[in-house]
Parts: sequence; C-alpha cells; structure tokens
Amino acid sequence: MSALKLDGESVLGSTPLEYSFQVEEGEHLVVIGQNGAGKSALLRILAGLLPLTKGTLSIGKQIVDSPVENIFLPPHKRPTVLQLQTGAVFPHLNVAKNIAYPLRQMKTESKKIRKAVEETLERFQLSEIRNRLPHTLSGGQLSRVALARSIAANPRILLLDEPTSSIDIEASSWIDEFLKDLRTTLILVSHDPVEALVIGQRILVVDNGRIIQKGTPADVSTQPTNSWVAKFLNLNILTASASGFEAKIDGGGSLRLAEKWNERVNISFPSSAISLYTNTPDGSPRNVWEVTVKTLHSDGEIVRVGIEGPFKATAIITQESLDHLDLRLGTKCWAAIKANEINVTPKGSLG
Amino acid sequence: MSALKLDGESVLGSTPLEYSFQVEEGEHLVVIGQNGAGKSALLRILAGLLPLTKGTLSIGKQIVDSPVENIFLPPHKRPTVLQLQTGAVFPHLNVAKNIAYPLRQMKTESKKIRKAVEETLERFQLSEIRNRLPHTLSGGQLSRVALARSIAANPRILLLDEPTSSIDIEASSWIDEFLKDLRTTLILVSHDPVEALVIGQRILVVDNGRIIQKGTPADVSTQPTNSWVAKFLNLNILTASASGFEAKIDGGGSLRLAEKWNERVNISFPSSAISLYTNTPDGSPRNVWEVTVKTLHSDGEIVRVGIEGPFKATAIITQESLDHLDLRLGTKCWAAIKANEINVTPKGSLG
Amino acid sequence: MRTRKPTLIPPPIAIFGTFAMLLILVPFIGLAQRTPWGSFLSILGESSVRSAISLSLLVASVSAFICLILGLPLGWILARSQSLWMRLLRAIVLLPMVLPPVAGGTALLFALGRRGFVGQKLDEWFGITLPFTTTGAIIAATFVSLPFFVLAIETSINDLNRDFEESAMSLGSSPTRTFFSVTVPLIRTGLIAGLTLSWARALGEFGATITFAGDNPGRTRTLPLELFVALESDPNRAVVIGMIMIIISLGVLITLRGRWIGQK
Amino acid sequence: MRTRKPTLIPPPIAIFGTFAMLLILVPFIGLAQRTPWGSFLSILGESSVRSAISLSLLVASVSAFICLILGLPLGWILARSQSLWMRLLRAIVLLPMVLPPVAGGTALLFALGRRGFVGQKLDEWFGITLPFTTTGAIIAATFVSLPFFVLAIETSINDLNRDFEESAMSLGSSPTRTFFSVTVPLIRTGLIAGLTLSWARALGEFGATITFAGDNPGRTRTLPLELFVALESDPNRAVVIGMIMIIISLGVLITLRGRWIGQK
Amino acid sequence: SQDKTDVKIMAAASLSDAFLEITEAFEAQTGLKTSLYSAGSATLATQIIEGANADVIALANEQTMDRIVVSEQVAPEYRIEIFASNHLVLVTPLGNPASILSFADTVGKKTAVCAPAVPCGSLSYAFAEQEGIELNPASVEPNVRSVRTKVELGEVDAGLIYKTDVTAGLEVIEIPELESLTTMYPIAVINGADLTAVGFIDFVLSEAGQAILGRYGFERPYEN
Ligand SMILES: Nc1ncnc2c1ncn2[C@@H]1O[C@H](COP(=O)(O)OP(=O)(O)OP(=O)(O)O)[C@@H](O)[C@H]1O
Ligand SMILES: Nc1ncnc2c1ncn2[C@@H]1O[C@H](COP(=O)(O)OP(=O)(O)OP(=O)(O)O)[C@@H](O)[C@H]1O
Ligand SMILES: [Mg+2]
Ligand SMILES: [Mg+2]
Repeated sequence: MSALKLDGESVLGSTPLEYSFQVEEGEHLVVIGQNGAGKSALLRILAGLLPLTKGTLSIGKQIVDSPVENIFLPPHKRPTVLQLQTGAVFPHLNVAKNIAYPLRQMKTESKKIRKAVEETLERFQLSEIRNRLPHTLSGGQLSRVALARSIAANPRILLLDEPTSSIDIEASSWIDEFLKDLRTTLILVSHDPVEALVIGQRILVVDNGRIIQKGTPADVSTQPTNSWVAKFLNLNILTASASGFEAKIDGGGSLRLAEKWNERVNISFPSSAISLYTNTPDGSPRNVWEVTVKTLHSDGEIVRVGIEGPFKATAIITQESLDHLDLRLGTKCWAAIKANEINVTPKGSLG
Repeated sequence: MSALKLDGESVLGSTPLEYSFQVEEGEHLVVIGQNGAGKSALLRILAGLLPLTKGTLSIGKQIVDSPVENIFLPPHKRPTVLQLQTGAVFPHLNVAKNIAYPLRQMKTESKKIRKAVEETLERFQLSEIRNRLPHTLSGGQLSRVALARSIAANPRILLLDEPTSSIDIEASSWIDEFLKDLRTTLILVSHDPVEALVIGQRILVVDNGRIIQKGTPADVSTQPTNSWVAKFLNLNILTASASGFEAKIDGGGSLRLAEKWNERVNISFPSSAISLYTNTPDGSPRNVWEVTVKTLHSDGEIVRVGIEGPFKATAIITQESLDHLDLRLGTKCWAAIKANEINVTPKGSLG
Repeated sequence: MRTRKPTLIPPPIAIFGTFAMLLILVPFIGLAQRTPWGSFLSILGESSVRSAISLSLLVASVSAFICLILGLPLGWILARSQSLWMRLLRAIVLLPMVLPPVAGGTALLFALGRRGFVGQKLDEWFGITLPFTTTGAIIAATFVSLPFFVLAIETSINDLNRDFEESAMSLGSSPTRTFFSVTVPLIRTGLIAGLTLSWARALGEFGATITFAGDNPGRTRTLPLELFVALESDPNRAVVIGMIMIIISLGVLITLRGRWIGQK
Repeated sequence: MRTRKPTLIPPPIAIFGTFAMLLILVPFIGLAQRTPWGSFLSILGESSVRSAISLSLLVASVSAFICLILGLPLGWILARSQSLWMRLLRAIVLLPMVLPPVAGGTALLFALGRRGFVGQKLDEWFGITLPFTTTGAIIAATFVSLPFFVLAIETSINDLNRDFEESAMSLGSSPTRTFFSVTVPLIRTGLIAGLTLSWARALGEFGATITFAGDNPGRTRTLPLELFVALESDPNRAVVIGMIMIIISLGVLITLRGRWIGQK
Repeated sequence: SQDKTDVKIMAAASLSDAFLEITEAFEAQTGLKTSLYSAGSATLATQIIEGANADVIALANEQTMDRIVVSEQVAPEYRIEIFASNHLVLVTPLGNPASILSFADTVGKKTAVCAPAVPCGSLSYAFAEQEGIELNPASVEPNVRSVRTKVELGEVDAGLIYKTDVTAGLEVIEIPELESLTTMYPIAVINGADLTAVGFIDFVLSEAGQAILGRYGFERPYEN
C-alpha cells in the first residue's frame, strides 16, 4: 500500500493545477521543475494548506482530502510536516525553542524533548547559537534551523521545499546524505541536480501545474522529456563499501578513489565524466572496466549510452565519438573514469 | 584608482567583523564562505546599512564611512545598490512597478523608464506576470523580480546577496552569464561554485567575520587555504569563439564541443575532468592537447597540476596517478577532456 | 493570501468572541427597542438636526484628515526614534485619552482660549479666537482622537520588516521618499484602522467640544451636542438622535472600510 | 533589528510630527500652569481622592483585562472570517466609540438596567443588578474601550504573515494552540497597543460610567467622576484632580509600556 | 440589592456638596446609614426610570421631575416637596473687561447662556423676553457649569448662571429683576421606599436642613 496517493486538481490564483502520483512507504521522491512550475503548490496540497477542488488525496489508508465526499483533514491532523520555502522560523522563539516546537505539540515528555532538541542542535551545528533569536541569524543559519525543526518533528511524511538553497556547500552535502538515509517517506523540492539524484529514489518533473514525467533517476535521465530535464539530470549514483582507495560497489565491481575512505559511501559522478574506449586506455584515469552497451538514446548531437559491466551506469558522449568508436547495442568496450571525478560522501555518518 | 576600498571594523550583535580589500572599476568580486561567515554583513557595510565602528570605506575618491572623521554617507546617497538575501520585493507594488522603482528615484523620464522596464521584464522572462502582486508569485519568481529590479537600477556598484539561490538551473545559468558580462562593478555572494567561477574575476573567502583569502580564481583554486575552499573551487573557465563543434580559445588552442555553437562562448569544466597521459590516448575523449606541467600542489592524496599548453588550466589528479605518470615540473604530457564534460554558455546573448 | 478552505474558528475563540460581540451589540439592541421610530423621520427632517449631521460629518472628516497629516509623522518618530525621551513622549501622546473630555476641553481653553497662553497671542497677533468656531470644534475633536491614530501608526511601523525600507534606500530613495513610497503603503492596514478610530472618536466627541468650542447652532453644534441637549429635556428625541448617529456611522464605516479592506 | 546609525528624521516629518506633539502637549502645559500646586498634596491626601485613585486603577485594569479576554478572540474572528456579515460586525464593533459616552451609558441602562431586556432577566434569575456597582462601572468602561482593543488586534492579525501559522499547523499544532503559541506572540506589539489604548480609555471614562453605574463614593466614583463633581463646585480642585490623573497615567504608561517595548 | 444603607438618595450634581452635609447631619441625628448618588438631573431621571434602586430623589428642576412622575416611579402617597429655590445672576469675568453694568450692556457682547431646552436656559430666555432684549449668545450651553467655565476663563464677556454656582473667579452684576425668576428644587419619594425616606425629606425641609442649604446659597422656597 502506498504511503500517499494524489489524483486531483486545484487552482492557485488563475493557475490550474493537476497532479496524479503516489509515493511508497519510506520512498524518497524529489520534485523538480522550473520556477513557477507548481512544486510548492503540490506540497501545499499534500500538507492541507491548499485544498483540492476535484479528486482525492489519501495518506495511507485514509482519504484526507476529497471535495466530492466533503472530506478535508486539516493540516495539524495530517501525518505530514511541510517546511515552507521561506523556512518560517518562528521569530518569537529562540533556536532551541523553535526546534522543540513540534515536539511540544505531541505531548512528548519534556525530558525526551530536551534530549531530542539537544541531539538535533548538535547534528545541525546549532549548539552555539541555541539561545539566539531568529532576527540575529544569517540566512543560512535560518535555513538550518528550519530544517532542524522539520527533522525533529519526525513525521510519517516529510515535505521539504528547497531546504538547502541557502546552506553552504559543505553543510548541504552532508545534509543531503542525511536525508538520503532517512527512513521517513520524503518529498523534496530541489533545484540542485546533485541533491535530487543523491536523495531521489524517484523523480517527479512538474511543469505548468502538471506532472510531465515521473520515474527512477535512471529512467528519467536516459529518456528525459525535454532539454530542461536532460540538463538537470546528468549524474550516476552508486553505493559502495570503501576501504582505502578502493570502493567495492554494491552488486559487484569496484572503483578507485582519489582519497582514502574506510566506510560505507555514496559515490556519484557525471554521466559525461565516463569515457568509452575500444582498447584499454593508458593515462591518469585510474578506473577502467569492461562494459557492454545496453541502451543508446540520441538527442541530436549527444548520445546517452546505457552501459552494463559489474554495475550499471549512463555515459554521455558526442555523436561524433559514437561514430568514431562505432558503438552499437551489445558492443563490448572499456569505460574509464578518473578517480577525481568521483564524488564520495560517507553513508550514515554526518558532518 | 579602485572603485571601492574597505579597511575597517564593525560588529553585528556580538560577532566582530573586520574586512580589508578593494575592488577595481568594473571588476567582479565573488564573496564565498560558510553560513554565518559574515558575507551579508560585508555587503551591508558597503551599502551603508551597517556603519563601521573603525576604519574607512571609500567609494571611488569619496570617503563614505569613517567614524574617526565622523563621515557617514547614508545608503541612498551611495552609488551602490544592495539586493538583500531576502530579495525584499515590495509587497504593495506589482512586478513592473517594483522594477520601475529605482528608476523613479532617479527622476528618469517616464518614457525612458517604461522602455527600461519593458526590456528588463523581457530579459528576466517576467512579461507574463508583469501585473501580478508579489504575494501571488512563486519563490523563484520573486527572486527574479528582485534581481531584475537591482539590474534595472543600474548602479555604479552592484551588491548581490545570493541572488540565484532559488532560481531554477536553466535560468540561473543564463543569469550567471549575464552577470559575467555586466560591465558594472559587481560584488556577489554565492554558495554556487560554478556561479562563483563564471562570474568572479576575483574571489574573497570570508570566515568568522574576516577575509581569510583573496585572489584570482586560479590562485585561490591552486592554493586554497582550507579544504572548504578547495572543495568549492574545482573548475576551469575559458572564453572562446565557437564555430560548429570547435571552440577557438582566446589566446590560442581549441576545444571540441558536444554541441554546435556559432558565437562567442564561455567554457567551463571541472579541474578533475582533465585526464593526463604520457602518450596520446585513444577513446571517447575528443579533446587531447600537449601540455607542460607548470605547478604542482599536493594536498595529501590529491594533486593540483597547473598545466600550460595553448592555454592554461588546472588538472586535479590523485597522488597515485602522479606517481604512476611520474610527473614533475616541466614534464611534457597529454591532457584530455571529453567534449561532454565541457559546459558551454553563450557570451552576451541571453535566455 | 492564497485560496483555502474557510478558516475554521476554534470553539473557545468563537465563544469568547461571541460574548465580546454581545457586550457591544446588546446595548444597541436596547437602544433600538426604545427608539420611537414613529418620530424618527420627523426628527431627521428638522433643519437643526440636518445641519448637525452635516457639521458632524465635516468635523469628524476634517479632524481625521488632520490626524493623518500630523499623526503619521508623529507615529513614525515615536516608532523609530531610539532616544530615551521617546518613552516620555509616547506616554504623553496618550494623555488626551486619559483625561475625561470635559477636562481635556478645559485644558484646551487654558491654552488656546482667549486668555490662554497661546490663544492670547493668536488673538493679539492674528485676531484669531478659536472657541465658538467650527475650527475650535475641529481642534477639540482632533485633540481627543489624535492619540488613537498615532498609536495605530506607531504599532504598524514597529511591526514593519525593515528589509523593505532598507532596500528602498539602497535603491536610491531618500528617507522622505522611502517614507511615502514604501513605509506608508506597507502600513496601510494600520493607517486605515487609525483613520477609522479617529474618525469614529471625532464623530462621537462631546465633552471637549462643548467645553472648548461651546454650543453654537450651525457652527459647533454637532450631533452629540444636539443629543446631549435633548437628553436634558426630551429623552425620546435623544434616543432618535443616537439612532441617527449609529445609522450614519454604520453606513460610512461599512462602505468605506469594506472597500478599503476589500481592495487588499 | 540590527545595530545601525540612529535613524535620521527627515525634515518634513520632523516638522509635522513636532506640530502634532505640540497640539497634544500645549493644553497640558495650560493645565499645569493653572494648577494650584500649593493645594496639590492636601487634595492628594484626601481619603475620597485616594479611594477614587485606587478604584480608578482597579476599574481600568480589570476592564483592560476583560478587553484582552474578550477582544482578542473577537479581533481574530473579524480579521480571519471572510463572510460578508463580517463587514457589518466590523462596523458595529466601532459603535461604542461613535456614540457619546453618556448616550452609550443610556443604551447600557436600556439593556442591562433593572428594567432592561437583559438586566431584567439577570435580576429575576440570579438577583444580579449591575447599575450602581463596581461591576457596573467596569462594564461601562469595558463597553467604551473594547472597540480600540478589538481594532488593534484585528489590524495586527491582518498584517500577519500567514506562513508562521501555516507552519505551526503543519507541525501538528491545533488552531487553538497555534493561536496562543504563534499568533498571539507575533501580534505582541498590537496587543500591547490595544491594552494601552483600552486601559487609558477606561481610566478616563466618565459619561457611560456616571449614566450606567451612577456616582457612589468607593464603589463607582472613579477619578473622572470625582473630577466632575469638583468641576460643579470647585474648579481649582478639578484641575488638581486632572493633574493627578495625568501624573498617574504617565507613571503607569512610562513604566509598563517602556518595559514591554524595551523587551522586544 | 444587598447593600445595607437605610436611605439611598439621588441628588442633582449642583446639590451634591450641600446634600453631602445634609446626609451627614441626618446620619448623626438618626443613626441611620445613607448613601448619596449625584449626576445631572436628566441622568438621574433616566436612572430612576430604568429602575435604579433609590429611595429619595432631589432634582434641580421641576420639568425633569415631571418625567419621573409620568413614568410612575414616584410614590403617589407622598407629595413632591419643593425644598429650595434658586435664581439667575449675571456674571462677568474678574475685572469685568467688557464693562457690563446692566443686562442691556450685553447686547453686542459675547455672552453664554444655557440652552432653552434646559431650565436655566428657559429662565434666561424668559428674562430676556421680559426685558425686551433679543439674546444672541455666542454659545448656548447644555448646563450652568459650562456657562460658568466660559465666563471664568474670559471666553465670553458675560453669562447667566445660578446664584449658587457663583465662584470666586467671577464678578456678579446686581440685577434685582432677576431675583423674581426662580427655579424650584423638588424632592420626592420613590416607589417602594419605606418611611425612613419620608424622614429624610422631612429633615431636608426642617430648619437644620434648610440652614445647610442656605449656607450653600440656596433660598428657601416661596420665601418671596
Ligand atoms: N542582529 C544580530 N545580532 C547578533 N548577531 C548577528 C546579527 N545579525 C547577524 N548576526 C551574526 O553575524 C554573523 C554574520 O552574519 P551574516 O548574515 O553576514 O552571515 P552570512 O555570511 O551572510 O551567512 P549566510 O551564508 O548564512 O547568509 C552570523 O554569525 C550571524 O549569526
Ligand atoms: N496566490 C496566488 N495567486 C495567483 N497565482 C499564484 C498564487 N500563488 C502562486 N501562484 C502561481 O502559481 C504557480 C505555481 O507556484 P509555485 O509556488 O507552486 O511554484 P514553484 O514550482 O514552487 O516555483 P519556485 O521554484 O519558483 O518556487 C506560479 O506560476 C505562481 O505564480
Ligand atoms: Mg516554490
Ligand atoms: Mg547571508
């Protein structure tokens, strides 16, 4: 049974909205799309801040919004927490109290609240500013507080609207890792491709108040509906166990890393970073493996090549290279990638 | 003579701030640093929203803030326009009127204002929503309006605080291009490495209310003061004239592109995307050129290699590769990069 | 803001809110019950009542306008100035509310009357005497209603996000222009509330007016004065005049405030 | 907000603001000039004056408190409810300001007096009569000061960014809890303004009190009533009582409001 | 209501000082407890008509008492007594800046009188008619007090007020003709009051009561 299922319509001002999709329990769905596409509107519908005008929204087994049946469960009764795009950190509460806020609503014991707040402060590097009021914080600090508060709330379904857009790269990369490993059902709006691919188990592309594409990152990136989506998704993501310079890919194969790691890691590299060779290459690329061409999607001048060796990946090469290498479905060749092109982030650990 | 020169101190709450730097006429300076580092505070000082407690700030020949001399030029008299991190689009004015606002202050003829507004609306793809009030706009649309307004103001010195953080990737990439080509003196705060390197002629790294590094992107990226900076800057940027699949780099050399272009373009690629070979490689990388190793900076396990051929670039390879290839200062070798790794954006044209 | 399900009123809020509404409404129901509606039209038709109506509207409206012109700057200063003196000024501004209007009217006479320390000079230098003139009635009404307006403005400005004004200034707008082009439009709600309060207060003003401006038919005899004299002699007539005041103000408030708020 | 150069007051604003301040201040200077300071302390020492002072403070404070309890919900409803009826209710809320207080007191008698359509039942069923009691004085004061409070609240809530309340609800807070934990703290400035206005108005309340609650030393004779009695017989004494009222309210307003605003 | 006073007296505001003394004397003599309420005559009348719980009411004019009678609040078994009278005087500010020596001198000067609808006003207008002078006042005030304030502060050059309202801040112009135009102060027992109320009225009419009233400037009724 799905965690959440929406098939309905609404309207924002004069913009008609129409969505149909579902999310599985524990699944991480990333919503992408241009400015004004209707991403925030979608989250508002799910959270109960924007009622449907038609259709049905169910969370778990329960119908929570259905104009025909005259059902509308208000926001505070839904098992969702929506972090608005503006963050909406309460101006009258200090950092620690903002984080404690959702816990207070649940009648959690105050001891447990204190502990949870402490942990969250620690995790989001907010301990030093725990007693500061929001108007004394920087933009990025505010975003961290907002996210910390949403995480502390620990809802069944977490709805995040561009939570890392003003957070610095170092913090946002571990935050992305953290979100990736979260077992909560998560729907995240993002403008950052890396974030989308690290976190998203499925991608929803929204345009003009409608869903124009949905699928796994691999599906969406090998067959993007339009150039905007194509540009957005240009990454391969793998999980692996690293020891020293070597990462053993889950499911088989291994990759050489630029730095030593000794833990479970996430590995990402641009599709365009994979080079294909007909004979074993010699040079700085430390990683060379044998692959078979499984899919070929040409988009005018560039070609997305689905390759399978010990693990699956997508390579993006030019039409010219394709012709030169004479690749066809089933062709065996060598894939190479430089260790430095591989972005490694630890899995599970934070900061 | 410099366009702006700051050597002073101030304080925000209990955070002491101390900055010393200058910007040349027409120069583009990008300010980077972690959340709460003091980037926004720096811009506020320059704009006159946060007075100095010590030292001097001069713009052109004029001292605009000097507590000792009891000089303080208020914000509206300074030739600066600061776009706050929140955007601060006026809620009571529609999109077009927001953009016209700064022009109205300058007693520009209303005909000229209308024309400038029209152009700006067009350029920022806001024509369709020109009559909408801010509360009916999406987050990204608001950011666009804020930026459009700052650009329309056309000040001598433009101060932008994370202007593209909620703008979608397609739009932010042409906006970056647009800003890059702007002849106005520009100081920009950004968390986006690509943006920083596309726009920044010089980089200022701020930490803890102080400037910890300043220099050209090349300088800063070859010798980053800390790992945060190193991670941030990992790009090569070149300008070129493209015709068909070939881009003739200004100053010499050429690169093969993945798509056809027929105009002046900006070219960027990650330093880690450059592979080095001791003999000519054969494979999908379309671009291979001969280079000499000019600098070598090792950072434990990775090495930044300054290479010079027809043009200069930085390559990032592993220590292991370095040992394997036996590279030293002066070594001649081959550099290769896949056409797909090269990010091309038109120079001058927009949208 | 955005379209949404009509706000549900939480029960405790609904209960207390209704109670508050009743506290205000019930006395007016009492008044309506006792109104001799038969004589309503004939009293409304009297020329003295007609002239009192138009004088009342004139005095209340001019006084609200003066509140706007004088109170807006004062509210801004009180909200923005950080000097310690402001604490004293902020309290002084409220004094006209604290003093019963008759006493306020006496104070006005002490200052602006023919023998008052300012009125004397006005008389000597310009030949102006304020008591017994419509100007005097307007001054009395303004004196008692200015505090509401100033406090409404001060509150709104205090709550204002400074980002907008700072942006405006950075965009080249002088403090004065920023005030008019950004601050004032952004405190629109508070401004309307202030205008409404001061207009309503000025309309109902009696004590200070009778004391300072006296009761001169056509010049200072507003509806409350007409009502008061009637209360002394003919209570039924007083009730009708009260109803006239209520109907007029409901009409004005519903039309104007509805429109203002509706535009939002 | 952030540290910054003290705000410079633009000249036109300073000029008009000063003028407004003078309009308020000058009459009080007039009053102070005429005050027989020699008899000030002896009048202040009178037991009747003392009891009027404490009664006044009691009535004004209790009435401000009732405004808080009743007006806060009503202000919320008026700001949030989108029904067309609200336009009418919004105008009705202001009526107690429009009607001169004496007329308002009469309306209160019509409704809550022993013969009033509500007062009758109160008397029959519970044996409660309100006129001539301190409770009656409090009701009269509340009736006239509630509009200020409600309008201040309504305005603040109207200006509130809904994001915070929406977030609170999404974080699991019920509408009632959201109201108390988010809405109320965020409209703090407006709330304080409303309390100040209604306290000040209640302190100065005379007309409705004397009409509805009568004048009874110790029970309903507040300072304004004491002042009124003095006005009939001994104007100098009246001036002194006026000064006492001014000094008391300045003291209270400077201390409390200064503290409230200072905490911000 | 549950208050323990024996006699609840309502008296017009202009009587309040005199009645305070009278009630004290009454309490001293009888040992009964009284309580005194004062307000404008019209306000008191409204309060009584709306059911105020009082025993005795003393007003500053007969017209207002008529309203109470019409509403049948006065105990019919007892007479309404007239306990004092008062008459108008012409007053000017100290120093008499407009040099007014007679009523005729007020013509063309700034004057203040009570509104014709209230007793002091009807007396004033009656007097003016008697003297053949057309009143053209700067202000027609709703009560004596506000006429007095305007004269005291010099806003007007002269005004007609009750003799009992004269203060040290005024100059009185002697006009004998005014003394014949008097206003009467009625006192009555309210429905439901017991005999102590009658006792109080008797005290007011007694020598002791009249002496106190005399000290406050009131005249005995029908003296002339
Ligand atoms: N009013 C204030 N009172 C106290 N401290 C403040 C105040 N405003 C800002 N600060 C602190 O000053 C420091 C610098 O803030 P600033 O806004 O310049 O950061 P920033 O570099 O822009 O960060 P970000 O990337 O998050 O926007 C931060 O540590 C912040 O918490
Ligand atoms: N109150 C409103 N009235 C009219 N139109 C509105 C209103 N609110 C939003 N819109 C419009 O609805 C569309 C969807 O808005 P939404 O906020 O969902 O966009 P988004 O996908 O989140 O964009 P962004 O990336 O810029 O945040 C936009 O075109 C926006 O202009
Ligand atoms: Mg959005
Ligand atoms: Mg910042």
